[in-house]
Amino acid sequence: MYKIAKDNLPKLYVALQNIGTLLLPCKNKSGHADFAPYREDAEIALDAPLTNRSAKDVFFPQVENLLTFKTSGKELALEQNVPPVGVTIVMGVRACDARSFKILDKVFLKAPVDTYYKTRREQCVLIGLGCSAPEETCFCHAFGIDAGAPETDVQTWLAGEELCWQAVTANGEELTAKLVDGGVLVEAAADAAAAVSEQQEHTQKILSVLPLHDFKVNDELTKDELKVFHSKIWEQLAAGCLSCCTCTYVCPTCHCYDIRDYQETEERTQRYRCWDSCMAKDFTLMAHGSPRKTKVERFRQRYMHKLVYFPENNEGEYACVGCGRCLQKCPVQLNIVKVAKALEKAEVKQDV
Amino acid sequence: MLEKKNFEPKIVAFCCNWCSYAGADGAGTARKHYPANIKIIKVPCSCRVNPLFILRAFQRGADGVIMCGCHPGDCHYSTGNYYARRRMTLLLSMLDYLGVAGERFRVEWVSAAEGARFAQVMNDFAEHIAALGENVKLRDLRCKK
Amino acid sequence: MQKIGVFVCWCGSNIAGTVDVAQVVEAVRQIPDVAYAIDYKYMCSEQGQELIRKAVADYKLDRIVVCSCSPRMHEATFRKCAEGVGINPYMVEIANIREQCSWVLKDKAEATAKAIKLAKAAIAKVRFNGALKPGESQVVKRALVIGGGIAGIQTALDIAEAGYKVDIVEKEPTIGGRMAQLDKIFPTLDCSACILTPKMVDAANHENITLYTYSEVESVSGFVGNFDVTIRKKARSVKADMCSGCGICTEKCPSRKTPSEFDMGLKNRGAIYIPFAQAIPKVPVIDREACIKFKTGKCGICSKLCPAGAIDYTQTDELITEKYGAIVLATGFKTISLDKFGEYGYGASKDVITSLELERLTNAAGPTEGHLVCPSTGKEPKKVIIVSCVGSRDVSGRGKSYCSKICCMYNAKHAMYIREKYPDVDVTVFYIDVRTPGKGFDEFQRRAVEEYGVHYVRGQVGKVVVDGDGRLTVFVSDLNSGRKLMLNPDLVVLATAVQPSPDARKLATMLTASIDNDDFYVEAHPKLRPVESPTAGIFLSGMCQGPKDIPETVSQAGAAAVKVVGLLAKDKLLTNPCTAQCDTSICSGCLACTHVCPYGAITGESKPVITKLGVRETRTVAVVNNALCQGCGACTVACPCGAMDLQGFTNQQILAEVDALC
Amino acid sequence: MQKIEKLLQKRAAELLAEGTVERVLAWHAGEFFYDNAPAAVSSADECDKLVYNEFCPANLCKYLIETSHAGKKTAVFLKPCDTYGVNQLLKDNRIKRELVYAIGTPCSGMLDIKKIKAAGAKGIISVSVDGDEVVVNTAYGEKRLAKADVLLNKCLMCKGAAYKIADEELAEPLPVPQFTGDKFAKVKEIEAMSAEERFAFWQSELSKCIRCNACRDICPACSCEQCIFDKPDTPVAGKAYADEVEEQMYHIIRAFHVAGRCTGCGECARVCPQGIHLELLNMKFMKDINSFFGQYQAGADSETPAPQVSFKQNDPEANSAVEGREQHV
Repeated sequence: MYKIAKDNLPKLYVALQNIGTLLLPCKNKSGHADFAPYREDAEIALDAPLTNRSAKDVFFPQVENLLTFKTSGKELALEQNVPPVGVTIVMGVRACDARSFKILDKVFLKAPVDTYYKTRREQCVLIGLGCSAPEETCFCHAFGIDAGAPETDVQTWLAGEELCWQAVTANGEELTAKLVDGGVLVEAAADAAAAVSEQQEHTQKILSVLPLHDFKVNDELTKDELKVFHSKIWEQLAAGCLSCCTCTYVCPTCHCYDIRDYQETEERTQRYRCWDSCMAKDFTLMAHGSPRKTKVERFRQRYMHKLVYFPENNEGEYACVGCGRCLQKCPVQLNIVKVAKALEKAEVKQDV
Repeated sequence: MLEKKNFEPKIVAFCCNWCSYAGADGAGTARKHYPANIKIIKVPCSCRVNPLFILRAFQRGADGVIMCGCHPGDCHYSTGNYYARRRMTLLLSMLDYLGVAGERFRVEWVSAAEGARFAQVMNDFAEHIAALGENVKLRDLRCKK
Repeated sequence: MQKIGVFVCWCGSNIAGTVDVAQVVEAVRQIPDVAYAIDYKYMCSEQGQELIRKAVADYKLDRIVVCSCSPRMHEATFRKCAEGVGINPYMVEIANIREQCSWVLKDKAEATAKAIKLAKAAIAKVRFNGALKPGESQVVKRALVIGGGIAGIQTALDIAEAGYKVDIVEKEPTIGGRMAQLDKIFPTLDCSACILTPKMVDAANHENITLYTYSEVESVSGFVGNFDVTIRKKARSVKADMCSGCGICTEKCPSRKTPSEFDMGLKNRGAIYIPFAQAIPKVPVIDREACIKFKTGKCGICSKLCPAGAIDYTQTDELITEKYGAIVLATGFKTISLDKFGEYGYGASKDVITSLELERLTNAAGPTEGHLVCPSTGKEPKKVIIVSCVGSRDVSGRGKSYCSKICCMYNAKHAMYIREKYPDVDVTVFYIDVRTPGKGFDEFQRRAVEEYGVHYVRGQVGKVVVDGDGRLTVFVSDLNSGRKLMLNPDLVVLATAVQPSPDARKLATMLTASIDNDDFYVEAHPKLRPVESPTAGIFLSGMCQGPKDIPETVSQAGAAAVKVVGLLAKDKLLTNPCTAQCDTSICSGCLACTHVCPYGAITGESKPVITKLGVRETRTVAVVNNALCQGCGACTVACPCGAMDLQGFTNQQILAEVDALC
Repeated sequence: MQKIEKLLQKRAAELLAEGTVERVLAWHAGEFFYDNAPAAVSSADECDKLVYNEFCPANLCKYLIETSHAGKKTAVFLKPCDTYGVNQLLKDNRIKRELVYAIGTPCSGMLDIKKIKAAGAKGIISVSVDGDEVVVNTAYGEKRLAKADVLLNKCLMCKGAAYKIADEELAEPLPVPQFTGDKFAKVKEIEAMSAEERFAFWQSELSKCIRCNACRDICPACSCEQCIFDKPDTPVAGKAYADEVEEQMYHIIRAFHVAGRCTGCGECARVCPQGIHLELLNMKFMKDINSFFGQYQAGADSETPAPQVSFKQNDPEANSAVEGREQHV
């Protein structure tokens, strides 16, 4: 295990910046932390409990040009846009978000492979940060995630006056080696490891007293898909939903997108993809109309996907990592926890 | 200053069919010169001009947008330009508030009889925009040629 | 794949002189969807149109762009041409490369570049053009004439003679207008009343004519062929149907303080009065401001005396609503106020009068039974000075910049009949120019000089001074001799400028008829459509369109009548198909559109709709009545969700133009 | 407020039981004590789960569009400021009066949990109000905060305790937060900036936008069946953040569409996941409308014609909307 004094962090940032593009949580004007490219004048917020949005944008940007159509007179030429080459380093990734990338991999790296995502993903080194102060909206434990040990190439912890550093993967080792050679990181004594495990225990303790400590998605739900699908409860649940896309856009695992054309100039048109949401009225709109005409259907689709369809196709893995962003951001306080609990009550315990 | 002189602003003019477009024809008939890069879009009435059109023009790289209609009270549809005036008052104020293009958008009333004035108005506006230079704030960089 | 044909016109050298048309053709040929492009000397000529027809046939064109003069000039021509070869006329777009390009630019390269841009914009728009079909609207076979002077009367008579119903609205208690005030009229010096009154009687008796005197137009809505007009019939306080016109009431009325409008204030009238003997209708009216009964509640003499018991103090204004197919404006003129012309001493001395006042003084039916006297003394004048161009051709801003046109002739007329009646009265006319074009006009003016010995002196009167005992001194410089003159006339006559009736502007707004800076109504075309307003269904007659004398007025009145008859003779009018349309699948039914529609063409109706998501439901949506919609587009912007769109100027079309031009 | 909560449950149950309404819109508890959510109940026995306290900020009026559409007579509990939204929806013809049963619900200001946390309260268990103070009961003991400091921003501009529409009032009105300042102060601040500063300010604000449309979807003035920005054939239809201009366009047009409709309820800013100061756009238009076209408060009633669909012949000229600019006439 290695370490670096908190005061020296800027040195670390610069060092990382020299290796690749460094992204880390920075505060924006309204005081929210979001992943942003490192800048000397940026207000870095490594210790911010949770960024506004997960770092999924790094691999799956909200807008991405896929193709360029070029016309000259009546001639038409096509050009594929390739994501920029070069290492990207994402620092300060929390355990929940780290897991979300694995879930996205299951979507984008399965055949047919999404080359845009793949290129970005493969060029990226993830530096995780163990949680020390989880919030009441956290429930990553419900999905077997260890808040104190993110599944990243490198794990770090802010313990005492230091940042402790532990390489996990080969990529991580490689990066670490460079930093050690550069004298940025120094060997940490055993007490550092002790401090880390102490922090990890403490984190678990807090999690165990937070409101959602005993929350779990009931596996029964995946047993009888149709029963859940036809549940009466959806009507009540959906009543409050505004059909906005907030939950989708802040969710680290949501990955729907739409493909559109944008004519930039007379001679140039971009075919781009942008995030989409199954909550949006015009999602998968076709000539005949929408396959899900009512709000209830669209609402159900999103949660069925996360809690039923996805686990069914992915060895029981839910498309949720318990980051709690939807609990924080939904304009009308709807969220996956509320839905999962209600479904369990209605369809498993049947006490409605 | 020099390059500003050479800079030729792109200007879109929305003209109502009954007064201002006729005014533009008048300017032509009287051979009153105004810059070539002022291009006119005919609308039936100034009240047909949607703020969207104006924003779109800026987005696509127009350096200035001017809307012309009948003088208040003379609207061919009797009330159209009154609504247009309210809309554009708000839009203009908002563009200014956002610090984007308040000074690049103007509303002028030009009657069918005011051919010479049409040219005058256009020349003034072109000069004004030329002095401001290129529209960078409200142009969509994707649309750069 | 669309097949657009682009036709670039040279307009002789008008376009080709400044725009490299060949280069324009080359450029547009490169544009996708352009299947054919060519240039020609005169696209609007028969050969040009033939060229278009042939191209459509040979290349199976479905859309046409013509790069030529303003669409206001030849859009209709090319639409007809397209229709001739089976293309919907609204699949044609015009790029105005003459008025907007070749005529305002000198540099050929610059002009060519702009022409290409304009062509591209038209092509971008035409891609989204759809086939449109004009609707039809009925024509109400009745005309309204506003103003009952000679212009209005003549127009009404001609329309009525053609067999159509026509109503005259006159704000004064009688028809007749200015002409009724005149004594003799040039160039024949026959008596005005003698030729006017018969026409007034004809109008009153004509089965097709209805007179609304002492009435004003309150409001106008609708459009060509279908105007809805509300007329306010002011309370006369006299029951017209019972009144015999005996006039006892007017003689016995104790209130005598009100100057007579008809006699230009040279005489007072009663509170109950008939403007003049030959008034039509010959029914008195009570001026409620002046009437003692109305002011104090006492009096009531007229009603006591009236043998017919026609007096009705309780009478109230009456609102009449009527539908008309056409409206003629014949609102006439008044003379300008001389407040700003203190130097002429008008108002300072009773003996400084306007020409119109002189008409009353010399008129046998006037306040002096036709004896020319100085109003101050009541004695015949020995020396009369006539001043021309008072407030006319005035660039000082006090008067009018235009020439009032009639003054030179009536000055000669006045001078002439003063000399005729009173050969020993010396008459001098001071003028800047004497303008007497017109049949027999110059001869007329020369007669004044040669036969009647009227002095004409070229010179502008500088000042008229009135001294203590009311003596007039006129300071004037003789521009020919350069001498400064100082004269002492007994009477000074000011040939005062004319201006449109003050009601003109109010009516223009009501009718959305254009008006110029001097408040004269604007004609649709100064040469080719002189009696039509740019607003369809509105026609112009007489002085309200510009200064003119009686013969001109009468001929224009006839012309206007012919235009009206031409319109009323149609059973149906084709309506402009560029109307608003509501996409009910997304209309939210907020009905903001209904508030901004000037024609009340939009209503909210509960209708079954299919939403974009494919849901069938019944909800309130906006519905446009295409017969009423005039296509201004106010609703399209009031509509936040873009459900309301304007055919021929759709959001897509305009945005396509924007993109193409930026 | 506990008293009011009981009344609310009681009235809701009665109205459903006696069949006056088919549905009741109110609030119910969330996962925590502070995340009460809008609730729609249709049977009397569900009403005991309804809650009402300082954490019920949501304006429920927009749900009336759905219920009105479905032809369901619906009772809705409305805080004074919420009633403006109902009037606006009535004016925009989006709901049917006869299908709405409006119940005025007293409010003394809603609390902002973010502000409470920001004030340093950790491990919060519950929060209660004690006069001008807020008592925060935390794992580490009790913490007292000035209520004014932890009110929702929208409550800092409270429009008062009066209901602009109500078929009945649930209880005596409560003392509302006294707002004395200039509600346009912030707008004026921005107006006072240089064009460059304004541009910089709005760039940093609007570039945060992720186009989740929450602002639009919660807004009682944004009630279109299909938003122009969801209309594929308009070139402005955009689903995602693409370019600053795209965002500016979205927010300008949205503000423009709600100008004269916006009641100033502040929900857009409250729900923005990115914390964009959207209210400053709408407030600007409110200020302009007042100063250019005369005082107007959207939602104060459901009759007065909106400023964008009416005019005065002597309205100011557009160019004069910007300081020191003249209309050449």
